[in-house]
Amino acid sequence: MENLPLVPLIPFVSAALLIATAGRLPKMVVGLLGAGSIAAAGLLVLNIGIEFLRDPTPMSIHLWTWISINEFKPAFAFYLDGLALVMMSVITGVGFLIHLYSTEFMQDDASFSRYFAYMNLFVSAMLILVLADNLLLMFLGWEGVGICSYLLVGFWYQDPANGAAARKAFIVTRIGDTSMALGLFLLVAELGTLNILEVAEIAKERWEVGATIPTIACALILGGGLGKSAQLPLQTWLPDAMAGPTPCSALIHAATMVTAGVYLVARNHELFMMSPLVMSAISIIGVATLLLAAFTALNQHDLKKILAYSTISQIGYMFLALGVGAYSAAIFHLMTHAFFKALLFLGAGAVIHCLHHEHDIFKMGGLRKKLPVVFWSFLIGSSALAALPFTSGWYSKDEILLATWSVPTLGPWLWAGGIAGAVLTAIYSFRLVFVVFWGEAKTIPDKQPGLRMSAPLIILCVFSIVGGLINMPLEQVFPSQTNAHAAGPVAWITMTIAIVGVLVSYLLYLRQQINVEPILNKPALKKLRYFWYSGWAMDALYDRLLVRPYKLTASLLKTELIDRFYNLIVESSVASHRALSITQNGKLRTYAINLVVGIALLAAFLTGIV
Amino acid sequence: MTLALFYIAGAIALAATGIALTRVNAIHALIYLVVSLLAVAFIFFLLGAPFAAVLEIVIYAGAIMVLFVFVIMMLNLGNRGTVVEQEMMNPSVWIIPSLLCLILLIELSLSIASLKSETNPIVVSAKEIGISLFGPYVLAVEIASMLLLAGLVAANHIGRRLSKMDQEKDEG
Amino acid sequence: MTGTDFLALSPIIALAVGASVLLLQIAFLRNLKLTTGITVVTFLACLFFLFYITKLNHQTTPLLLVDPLSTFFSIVFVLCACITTFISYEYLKNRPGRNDEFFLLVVLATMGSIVLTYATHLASFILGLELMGIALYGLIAYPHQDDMSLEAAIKYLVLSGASSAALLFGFALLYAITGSLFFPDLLSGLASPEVAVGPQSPFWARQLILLGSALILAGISFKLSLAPFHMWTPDVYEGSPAPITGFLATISKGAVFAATLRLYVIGEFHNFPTIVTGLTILSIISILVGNLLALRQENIKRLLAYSSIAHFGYLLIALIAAGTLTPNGISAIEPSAYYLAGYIFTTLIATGLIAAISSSNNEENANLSDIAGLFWKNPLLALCLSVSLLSLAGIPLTAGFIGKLYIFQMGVEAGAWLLLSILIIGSGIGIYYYLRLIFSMTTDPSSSRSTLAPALPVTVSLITLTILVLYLGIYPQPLMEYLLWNT
Amino acid sequence: MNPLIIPLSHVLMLAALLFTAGLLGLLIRRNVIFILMSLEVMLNAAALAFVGASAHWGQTDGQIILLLILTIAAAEVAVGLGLVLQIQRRFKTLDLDVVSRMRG
Repeated sequence: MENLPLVPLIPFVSAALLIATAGRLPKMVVGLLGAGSIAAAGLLVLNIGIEFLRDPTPMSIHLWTWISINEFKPAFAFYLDGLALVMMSVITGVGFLIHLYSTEFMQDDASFSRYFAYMNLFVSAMLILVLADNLLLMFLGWEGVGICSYLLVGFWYQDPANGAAARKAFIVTRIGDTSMALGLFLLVAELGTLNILEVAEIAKERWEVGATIPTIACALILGGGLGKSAQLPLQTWLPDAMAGPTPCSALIHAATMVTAGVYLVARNHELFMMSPLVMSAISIIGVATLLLAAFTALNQHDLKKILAYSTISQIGYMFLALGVGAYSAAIFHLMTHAFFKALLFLGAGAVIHCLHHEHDIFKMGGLRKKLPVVFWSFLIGSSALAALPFTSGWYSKDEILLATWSVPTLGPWLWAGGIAGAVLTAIYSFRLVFVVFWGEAKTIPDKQPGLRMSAPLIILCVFSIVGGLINMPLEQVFPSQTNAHAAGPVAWITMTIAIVGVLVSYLLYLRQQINVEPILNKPALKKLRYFWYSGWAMDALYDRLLVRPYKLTASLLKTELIDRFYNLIVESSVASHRALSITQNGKLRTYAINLVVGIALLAAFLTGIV
Repeated sequence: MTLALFYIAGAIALAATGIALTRVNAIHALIYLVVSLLAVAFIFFLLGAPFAAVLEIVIYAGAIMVLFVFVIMMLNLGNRGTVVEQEMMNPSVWIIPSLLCLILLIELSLSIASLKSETNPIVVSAKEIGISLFGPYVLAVEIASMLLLAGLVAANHIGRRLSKMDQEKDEG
Repeated sequence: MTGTDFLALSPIIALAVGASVLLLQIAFLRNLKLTTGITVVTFLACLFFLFYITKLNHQTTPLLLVDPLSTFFSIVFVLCACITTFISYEYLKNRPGRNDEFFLLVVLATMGSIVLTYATHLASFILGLELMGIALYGLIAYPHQDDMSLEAAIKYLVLSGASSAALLFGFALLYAITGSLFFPDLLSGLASPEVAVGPQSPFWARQLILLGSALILAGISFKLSLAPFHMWTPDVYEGSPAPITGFLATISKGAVFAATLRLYVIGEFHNFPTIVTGLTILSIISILVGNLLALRQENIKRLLAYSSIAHFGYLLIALIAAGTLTPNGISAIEPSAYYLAGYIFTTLIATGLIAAISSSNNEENANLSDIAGLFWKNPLLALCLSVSLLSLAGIPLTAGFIGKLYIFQMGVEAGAWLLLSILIIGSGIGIYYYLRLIFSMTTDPSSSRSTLAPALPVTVSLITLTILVLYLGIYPQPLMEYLLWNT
Repeated sequence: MNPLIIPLSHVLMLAALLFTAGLLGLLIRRNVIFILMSLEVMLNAAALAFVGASAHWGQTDGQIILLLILTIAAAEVAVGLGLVLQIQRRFKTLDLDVVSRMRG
């Protein structure tokens, strides 16, 4: 247990080494260092996990106090409990598989070493995020993963579009981060601490449930979670973030970083329970996001974008679960989602890798025979995503939906939304499988994935199927749920609804029994589809609502008073710099005169003659 | 009597310093400076500090001033610098510094003039100084030796000619 | 002299012995490598003794007080002197002419800094100051084939001499009133009881004490290059050989500050409100002037000179706030010691790197264009310089941040809002020019011709310093506790 | 000798006068040698103040400081004159305004 701090340290040291050597190491060594450090961290986690399961008492390791100002003493301290252990295992486990996969996927890239430096740094920051025992250290990890995400989305920075995508991701999440920082300030001001346990304790003592201040604090902190996890209204950055290398999308934008918002709420659930209003908001946001993203995914034809929207949608389920108080269900879905979504992304990466970087699914097809390993991974991944019975996704989604039903008043409505989402999920995920792997071949693969790419796929396949059977040690972390199982029909609908979706998808895309083309091509529907395709025109909306007014005000203010004020600061600084520089004329006598003036003034002032 | 002597010596010291610092010829200035230092040494004597007076004469007037003389002789300046020096004796150069120094002097004297205390001087003999120099101040003596070493090394290095080429440039 | 006395003096004796050995070695056998070796051994021996006496608290004659705080400062200075030696070797080895005396002067200047740090008496204070000063005149003018170094040396000598004279005159006035040169008795333990210092003391006595203090403050402000006594700084820094720029900016200033801190606290100068107000004015002017002058400076040495003016302005805030916080002003020690140590390590990285650049370019100065593309040519050293600049700018996770935070906190507690707002404005301007340096390191490397590959000891020292700066920024607790414990 | 009655304030006054005279010399002269002489005058003024105060208290300390000031002055002048030699060699002038080139 004492070696817990080593877990984030090992990837960090590896990243530091890779940065310091700046690409001078041979690729072999880089690969060994990059993937090996994660493997080492993973083994450590395994070791710690076994110990923890034997004696599951939460423990915190206080390394040192960073600064101490009166009451405020943020520490470098890690906190290990069941939740942290689950998150660590996902990060290092899935992370290792993705790193291993990357060693083959990225092997022809000139910036091989830079890639692994960023990835290792990311893993380190993510581990700090989940291990932090106070919100300030967590914020450090939070910002760390944000930076790494920015760097990796813009990894191929030679293309300006990728740079733009990276900036978009950074700026949109930054809006959330600012809100979160404000929330933290509020907590410090009100409670005087950022230690997670203390915050929960003091908040319970000092505040009443539903009071204004906890509501504001929770809403502000939630803002950070919404930005990081790409939920309404800050979801627009994630599809663009697909500009990065596919394995990094798998790790950062599917399995780990985007679920940080879920972790944030789950970790602070005691604080969030102080504000029922925010909790309801979380569940409504979750449902809205999952429906919106599912509709959009249905209309996309870029392989990675479909997966991106489906990620947004699945995180919507997790938020729904958080909102209804089913924390362990949310974390359960987080874990299974990490398995099958990483699998899908890696599979997609393999397809793209073998098809000359083709992204459009309608230019693929018939790959079932050509890329068997990839086909099976996609099939299994999609089944889990669609939550077909007995796959891992089925267990977790089932738990979420059943918990939703049992919530008073709002429950059934949310449940209905979730069910609708489930149908859509099944449709779009199997649309993907049918279009890409059946039908006639439109592009011929020029290579096959090698061992280092296949092995992670196979392992993730196994987890995607049996991952639902994993028993997470979360009993001590979250309040026990009243497992009020819903009545018969509800349970049956919940469990089997996905099959309906698959059938629809089968009829629509494989059999093409129902010819929907004429209906779809009606102008009104076409517009609707385009509307959905554009992600409910959110980008356009934000452009109209925020960006353009901002630019307008900016251009108006360019010559106006406020700007003049700021220019004045700059100009006066530069002018005083110039004026002062003139005094430095290099003449000894000027300097000596200045010295005497100084002495005279000082003497006059001190003796009170002036 | 002593008071009168003090004023006379003080006046001589001031006047000699004033003349020294306004000379154009460096050697003349040095002579006046030596006079000033001798006057100060006399004041030390009047203040009951004969040892200090002797040191002032031996080291200041004797050694340091002679050092100046050596350098001036080595440089063999002649009248080359004189023209520049005369140019800067015009009021535009000295008026602002003089005003500044006057202000500072007024400030100093305002405070010093308010000092009310009778001096009751006791003659401090060389023996007493020796005792305290090698008593509580023994470390000062040691550190001073290091200071002189630093001065020696620095002056030796800085004053050295660099190379033959340099020498030729000098002579040419 | 007792055994404890000798133990307390052992670091200074080590340096004196080292200097003597160097003198003999230079007289009989000139060999730069050997000289460097002896110098390093001398510093290591000195460090050894310093570490040995970290807990010692001993007054050795009225002149020197060896206490843990001063020993801490001395360790910082000697460490920096040792690193300066490595950098200097790199700088000197390809230079024509006799280079051995350089190290002798470095040893003597370091000795001056330690004497100054331990000083509790005017005699040791002025001797330490001047020992350091005179060795530095020699070092600044060392490459005297270079016009700029001669110019720098003569400017420094004349102005520094004038300020020393003012300082001495000020002390003479205090002595005339109180009859003591021993710092603890300087103001409080008066020889004649009727001149007790404080509100009840006669007007004329206070008047003269304040006048003396003004002159002393002026002299010290000159050595610390506080505005308006700052004007020599850029010229002298620019004209000095790069390793000596580092010495001037770190050890020399640090030692003067350490001595001032002691004089201020032991002498209880903070009991005079006007002195505190005077310090406030100096601090405000220094922060503004230093930062504004650095704003668009192209020459890195000059830029560091200006930034050091501002940094000592920040440091003064600790002294100013201390008086209002604790009756004996002792609370100034911990923050200012922390800030000073951070500043010294940080600045030494920057100046060391400039020395490495100018050694490889074979010219004295490093402009912004000389570090262009450093990130591509030598990423490791570029990283070191970036950390150093970020620390100077006060970005979190560096020593500079913690130091500034510490001082800020003191200011808040003392309610010095004006000073704090100036500190914020200054830091804001500071970020501009520090980041400007970092940006210029990332620009296209083709525009600069220099290659940079300093010798191993230099690289290792710079990296060690960088790690130290980061360590102090991430894990400040041990040093804070050490300082707290020993004050 | 009869008791020497010289008021301390008069000694200090003389020292202040000499100090300002030296300072004035420093400000108006351009020749390095004269500037060094002015420095000597200033240091000497400080020494005078110390000796005066030392006499006032009947202590040895002030005179010892005089001794130290002499040492410092000697070392400073030695280095300063070394610089003078070198400046004359390189610039062919002792005019400090000509020597000054750094600025900004």
